Parts: sequence; structure tokens; C-alpha cells
Amino acid sequence: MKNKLTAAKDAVKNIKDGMTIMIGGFLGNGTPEAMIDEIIKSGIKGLTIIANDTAFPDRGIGKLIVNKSVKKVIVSHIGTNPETGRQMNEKEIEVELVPQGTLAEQVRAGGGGLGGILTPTGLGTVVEEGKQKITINGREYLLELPLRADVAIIKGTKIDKQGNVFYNKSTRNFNPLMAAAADFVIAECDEIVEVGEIDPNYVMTPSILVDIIVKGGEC
Amino acid sequence: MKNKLTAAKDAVKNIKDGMTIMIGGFLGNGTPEAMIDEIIKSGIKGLTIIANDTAFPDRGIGKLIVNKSVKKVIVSHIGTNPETGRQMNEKEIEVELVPQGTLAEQVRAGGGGLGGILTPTGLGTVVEEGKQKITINGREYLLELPLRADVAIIKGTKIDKQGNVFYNKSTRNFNPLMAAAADFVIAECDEIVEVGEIDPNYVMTPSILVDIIVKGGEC
Amino acid sequence: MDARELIARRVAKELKDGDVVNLGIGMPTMVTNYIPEDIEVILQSENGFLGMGPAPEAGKEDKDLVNAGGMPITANIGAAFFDSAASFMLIRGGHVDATVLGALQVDEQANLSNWMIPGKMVPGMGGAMDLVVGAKKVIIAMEHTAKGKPKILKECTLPFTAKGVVDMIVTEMGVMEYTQDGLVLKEIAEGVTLEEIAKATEAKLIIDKELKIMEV
Amino acid sequence: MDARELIARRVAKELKDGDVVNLGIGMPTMVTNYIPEDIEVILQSENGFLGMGPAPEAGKEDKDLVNAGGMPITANIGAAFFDSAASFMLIRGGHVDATVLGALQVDEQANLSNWMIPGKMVPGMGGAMDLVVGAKKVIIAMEHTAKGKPKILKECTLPFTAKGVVDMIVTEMGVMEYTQDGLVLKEIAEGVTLEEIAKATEAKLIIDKELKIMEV
Repeated sequence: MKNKLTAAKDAVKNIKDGMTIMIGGFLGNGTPEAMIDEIIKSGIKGLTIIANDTAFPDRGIGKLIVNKSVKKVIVSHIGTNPETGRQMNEKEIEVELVPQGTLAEQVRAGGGGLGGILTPTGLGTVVEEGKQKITINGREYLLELPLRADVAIIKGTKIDKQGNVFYNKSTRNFNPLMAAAADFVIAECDEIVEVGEIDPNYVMTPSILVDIIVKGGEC
Repeated sequence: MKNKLTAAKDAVKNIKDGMTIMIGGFLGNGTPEAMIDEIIKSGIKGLTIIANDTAFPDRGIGKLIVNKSVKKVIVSHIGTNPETGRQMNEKEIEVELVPQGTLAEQVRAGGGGLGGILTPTGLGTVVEEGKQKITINGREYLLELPLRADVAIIKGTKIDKQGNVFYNKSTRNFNPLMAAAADFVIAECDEIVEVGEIDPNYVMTPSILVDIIVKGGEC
Repeated sequence: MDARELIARRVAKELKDGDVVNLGIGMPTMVTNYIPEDIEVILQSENGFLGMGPAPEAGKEDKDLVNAGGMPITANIGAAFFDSAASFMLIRGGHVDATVLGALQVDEQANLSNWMIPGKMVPGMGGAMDLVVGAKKVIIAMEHTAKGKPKILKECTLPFTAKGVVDMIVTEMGVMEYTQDGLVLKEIAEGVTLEEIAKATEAKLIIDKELKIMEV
Repeated sequence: MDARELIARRVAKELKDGDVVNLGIGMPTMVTNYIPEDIEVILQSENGFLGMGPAPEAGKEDKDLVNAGGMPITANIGAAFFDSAASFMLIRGGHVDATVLGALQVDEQANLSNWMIPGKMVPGMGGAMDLVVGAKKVIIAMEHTAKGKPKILKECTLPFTAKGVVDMIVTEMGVMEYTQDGLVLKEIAEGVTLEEIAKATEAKLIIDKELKIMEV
């Protein structure tokens, strides 16, 4: 089997200007910082980022915003990063806000071959604009469509050399969902272990979803 | 907090004639055998069972079929239990066959407040009869509706006294999905442990979904 | 006692033993300080766990464990971690007994606006839209007015977070509940008159026949 | 070599290093016996894991580990367990490179019927409908005829498992692939004539310009 271990500077070559990228993490927790630094170093521009939020100006996805690598974000929240709000107001960046639970289901649907899901969330709000409404047993739902990306960059706590990932505590968040929803998956990790060291019961992203493995700064 | 530990003979009192019951397991693997025995002992009749399959005549859900406790099954497969086929042909039981992946999503939707999901599975087959078709980006999908039950009976490998469940190996299957999709959840287990003995990273069904805990025969 | 403490203390009394509760950032988080010792409440954190504990001591932060505000937090014995899809299946699926959130505006139809002020503040809805649709009980914990202006209106003027979802409003002036007849004032804070609360409220307030003093 | 071994050996040659494969019950399972030693294939079992190994030695069965046929099985180092929803997200989402299944009938339009015979045998579709819709490559492994009657038809007469999903058919007589032009015979088994295979096939078979002898 192919050796998936890759240096961050080589892994980043899979990301091109203008691509749609999913990035794991929740306000920087469980976010692949080394890969984000590498994207900035490589000068990639015009990215569309799908993520929970834009974190903080000096952390996680926030650094990509500050570096102006991003033309659009699809996120549930930008409140912790004033620079995202500034760029939005100045029309330097496009911001599509999505309820967090809907975003999670859209990414999951994209990874799992579903054509969409029906959710009551967002009904009667601006979120419903342009969307199909479907009534099931007398209750209305919004039809939300799947999301996919060219590349997903996820962050594991432990990864075995085959690519099986374990996420510790609250770092799991969107990572396992995104690992299934992109054409190419880069898994950054705190610690690389031998195959078999992660109990098969505790694998949270199976190896078949991970294309390459990058050692994060904390390794 | 309430003590959830209950004897099987008391737990079964939550199940009444004619109820819709979800039962975890896959061909008997990860199925709550003690509770099934108790249902038979108590003489409950007219159940609608939602499960992956009807297992074998002498095992798991198959025993309920043989005992004629069941008026209808919603399952993906009955091939391993000739008695289900016989009762179906004799019109003693109603059998609704659902593709396994669709069944999993329907139970998940029922537990998670989704109004339905769109799947390509079953298009152009008898499965599509009576269902709404929705075209997304030029591809057709079937709209499948959520499933819920009055009671779910699941089978864990380890459960802590608060109700957090760990399933070993292939016993997980439908159990965690069903635990979220019923009004009342009975969790049978191989082993009861103290709260804290299951690492919070490895809890597969959180305690808040479990109403009562029953010690299985293997404890 | 300041307004925020009064509100947090009163909300805490709404919670029952075994309740699963999601608390919004800010004042709602203060509620944990006042939960009676004889009841146990399980806190859900929408970034992916149940069994949230208090903030860690300085120096004992765990880099892998934050709350939904991104701040270091702890998990209690018996906690459970999961991914974001599982987290919102719990929320949307009605497995959370109560959510406590702040509001910019609430109106007579139990509509809620708490996620943006057009042209001014657009932080995003985060998990709020799912929470108010999915939680069994939606409790709004907020100061009764903003710079002297009513926040409990006939009709919200800001974009909705969701329509018809609020069950209860707790302010420093009183406790209000939505009923089939409309918004009912169930409790009034000590020292506040009916005239004062009516003046601070634009929505029609029905006075409960058994109006009580708000106990905290 | 009997027909079943021939078919299993030929299917095994379709698999590439690193492929994720789901094998149906019965003959498809025999494929594992013939996978070349220098390639590694990851077997998916739809009841909830990746990295399925061989059957256990007698007496070493693990009550918590069965395959999709309910039989005791083993898991390889590097395996991963998950629930049924996750299992079918992998299948439906295109993360399985190939599925190998038997068939009752296949037709010119790549339609597949393999789950029921009305009034006679209704075992249920299990995971088959999801597998053939979701897997990147659908390989039908079956004997060419049933009691002398063709199974590769102009049009299936039994209820469909799915429409237009089959990529390749491997029988003891040859290897056929669906192309834009129709069903193409790519390989023919040693000792079988074109007349014999045409007679055993109801569907129109296009003979590939570079028709090869089926190597196993």
C-alpha cells in the first residue's frame, strides 16, 4: 500500500487557487494549523472555505482571512474574527451564513451520497430564501443540499500510518464529516502511530478516507 | 439522578400490545436477547418491529416471529428466517422491505429531527412506489421519511450506571441510531460498569438517550 | 443583587434533576453558578459533548477541550464526546430539555431575533437557530430593556432567529410565559410595579390571576 | 477448475492495490482466496466495519464480530468499526471502489435483478440496492446460465435491484463490460466458442475487436 506520510510543503501542492476547501475545527479547536500556515506560505489565493467559523485573527482559519487567501466563506459564525466582518462590509469577501446543524448535515450528505436533507431549522428566517419547502405530515421543512469540496484538511489527535484517525475530546467536531466530503483529504495530526495502535472500535475516521498524512507542528 | 437499573421483568412493562418497537442488532449480533425472551414470556402481541432483519428462528428477533408476537416488520432482509417468509406468504404477518442504508437513514432522521432524506437508492425499483421523487442538479432522488418507535430496545457491551453505552466490534450496527429514535429506550448490556469507566471519547450512545438499563443474561 | 445575577438565579430554578441543558454564551452561562446542589443538570455543548463542567483552574487547560465559545473548559465524569452532526441530531431531535439564550428582541408571537442587526452586527447564527427549533423548552434570559427601550415587542423588527419558538422570558423585572392566550406575566420582581413593567414592555402582557413575586 | 473457482479467480484480478471492496454472500466471498499476495485490498462489511479478515479458526470465534451474513469473522490490523448509518454513508457516498455480487438476471441496459422472485423467494434487498447504486464499480459474478436458461437478457423480467448500474459481468464463459455502445464481450474462456456464448446469452453481445482469452 502507498505510503501516505507527506511533508506539509508537498501536501499543500494539492491545493490550487480558487479551489473549495473544507477545514475542520471549531473556533480553532481541532484545526490543522500547520497546513493553514503552509497555505499562507505558498501564496494560494481565491479560496472558498467551508468551515464552522473563521476562528480568531491569529488562529486557525482566521489567519487565512487576515492573509486575504479567501474569496468566500460558508460558515455558521464569524463573530469571533472582526477581520471577517470588516472584509464582508468592504465587499472584499463573500460570507454565506448557515445554521451550524444544517452545515453539519450538508457536509455529511455530501460525503454520504444523499441528495439533501429536510430540516425545520431556518424556517421563517432569511435562511429559507431561495430554498424549496416541503411539508411532511403537516410540518414544514427546508430542503438543504449537500456540500462537497475539492480538498478537505482535517486535524486528528492520533493517526496511524494507514490513515485511521482518532480525535480527542472536543477536537472531533466537523473533522470526520469533512473527511468523507472532499475529493482529496489531507489529515494533519498531533501524533503518528503504528497501524494497530488505535483500537478499531475507536477509529473515528477510517483510513480509506484519508489520502495523505501530514505531521503537525505539535508532533 | 434517577437509578436506571431495572430487572428485565419490570422493564418489559413499558411495552404494550400493538406498539412499534425498534430492536438493535444485525442477524442476532448486538441484539438484546434477554429483553426478547421477556417479551415472549409476557405474552405481548401485535407488535410492529423496526429492525435490520428477522435473524434466525431460534435467535434474536426471529424468536418473536416464531412466537407470533409480531403483526408487522419493517426490515431490510428476512432471508435467514424461513418462518418470516412462511407467515408472510400465509398473510399472518406484514413485511415491509427497506434497503438497509435507507433504513439506517430513516431511523437516524427520526432521532435527529430531520423531516426526511433524499437517496438515490431504490430508484426505478418497487421501493419507489408511492414516494416523492425530487431532482437535484439533474439527478433524481427518493424522498424517504423518518422512522420513530414507541420503545427502542438496544444492546450494549458495556454500560455505565448513568447510561453511557459502548458497543464492541460489529455489535454497534443499528443500536446507536435506534437509541435516539424512540420515546422510551431500554438498554440491555453485557456488563454494567461504574460511571467514568467508559472513556468519554468512546461513549457511542450518550446516557441522556437511555431511560432504563437491563442486565443481559451474559452479565 | 444586580440584574444579571437575579436573572441567572431565577432561570436556575427552572431546571429539574436530570435535565439536559444548553446554555448560550454570556449571561446564560452564569446560570450554572446557581443550580441547587441537590439536582444534577447535564450541560450540552454544541461543539460536541455532554457533561460540560466548570472552567479549568489556570494552568490546567486542556488544548483539546473547549466550550462552544472556544474557551478552555472541563468535562465531568460520565461525559460523552461526539461530532458536530451527532451534536445537532441531539439538539434538533428534541433530546435537549432546555436552552437558555439571550435575545435582541422577542415578540407577542413568541418570535425570536437574536442573531444579527443588519448593517451593524452580523456574527452569524452559529447553533442558535437549531437550538431554539429543537430544544423542548426555550428560555430567554435577558435584561428587560436595552438603553431604556423595550425588547419585548409587538413584532420583532430585526431578522428572526426562528418563529414561534420562545416558551419563557426571564428578565430582572419578571417572568413571562407564552400561553394559548398570549404572553402571560407569571411573576414580578420584588419592588417592581405592574405599571413599570407594562411601560418597559411593548408587547401586550396578560397578568396572571395568580401573579407571584419572583423568587430567586 | 470448476465454474465458481474460475469466476472467483477472474474477479480477483480486477482488484487493485488499496481498493475498498464489498463482496456479496456466496461465490463473491470466494474472491478473497485468489487476491494476489502483492496487493492489499480492504474489505468492507456492511454490518459495520472495514478491514474484514478471514473466518476464525474453530473455537476462536468472537461473539461480538460477525460478517454481513451473520457468520463469525475476524478483523485485520488497521480495521475500523462503525454503525450502520456510517457504513452506508461510505457505500452510498462512493467510498467503496468495487462491489462483487451475484445476480438472478442482468440485461442490455445494465439493469440488475438479484433480490426477489415474486411469489417464490423474497429474502429482501438487504444492502444490495445501496451497494450497486453507491459503489464505483459493480461487478456481477455468476454462472452464465441457470438450468441452461440465459441470465443475461434483453430485458430483466424480475423486479429490479437497480437500473443501469452494472459495469462488468464475469461468468465461467467470459468477461463482459458495459460501454456506450452496449454490452461488449472482452474475454472468452478457454475452450468456449463464440457460438456457444452467444447461444447462452439473450442480450446482444458486441464482440470486442481485441477479444482475449480469459486469463485466471
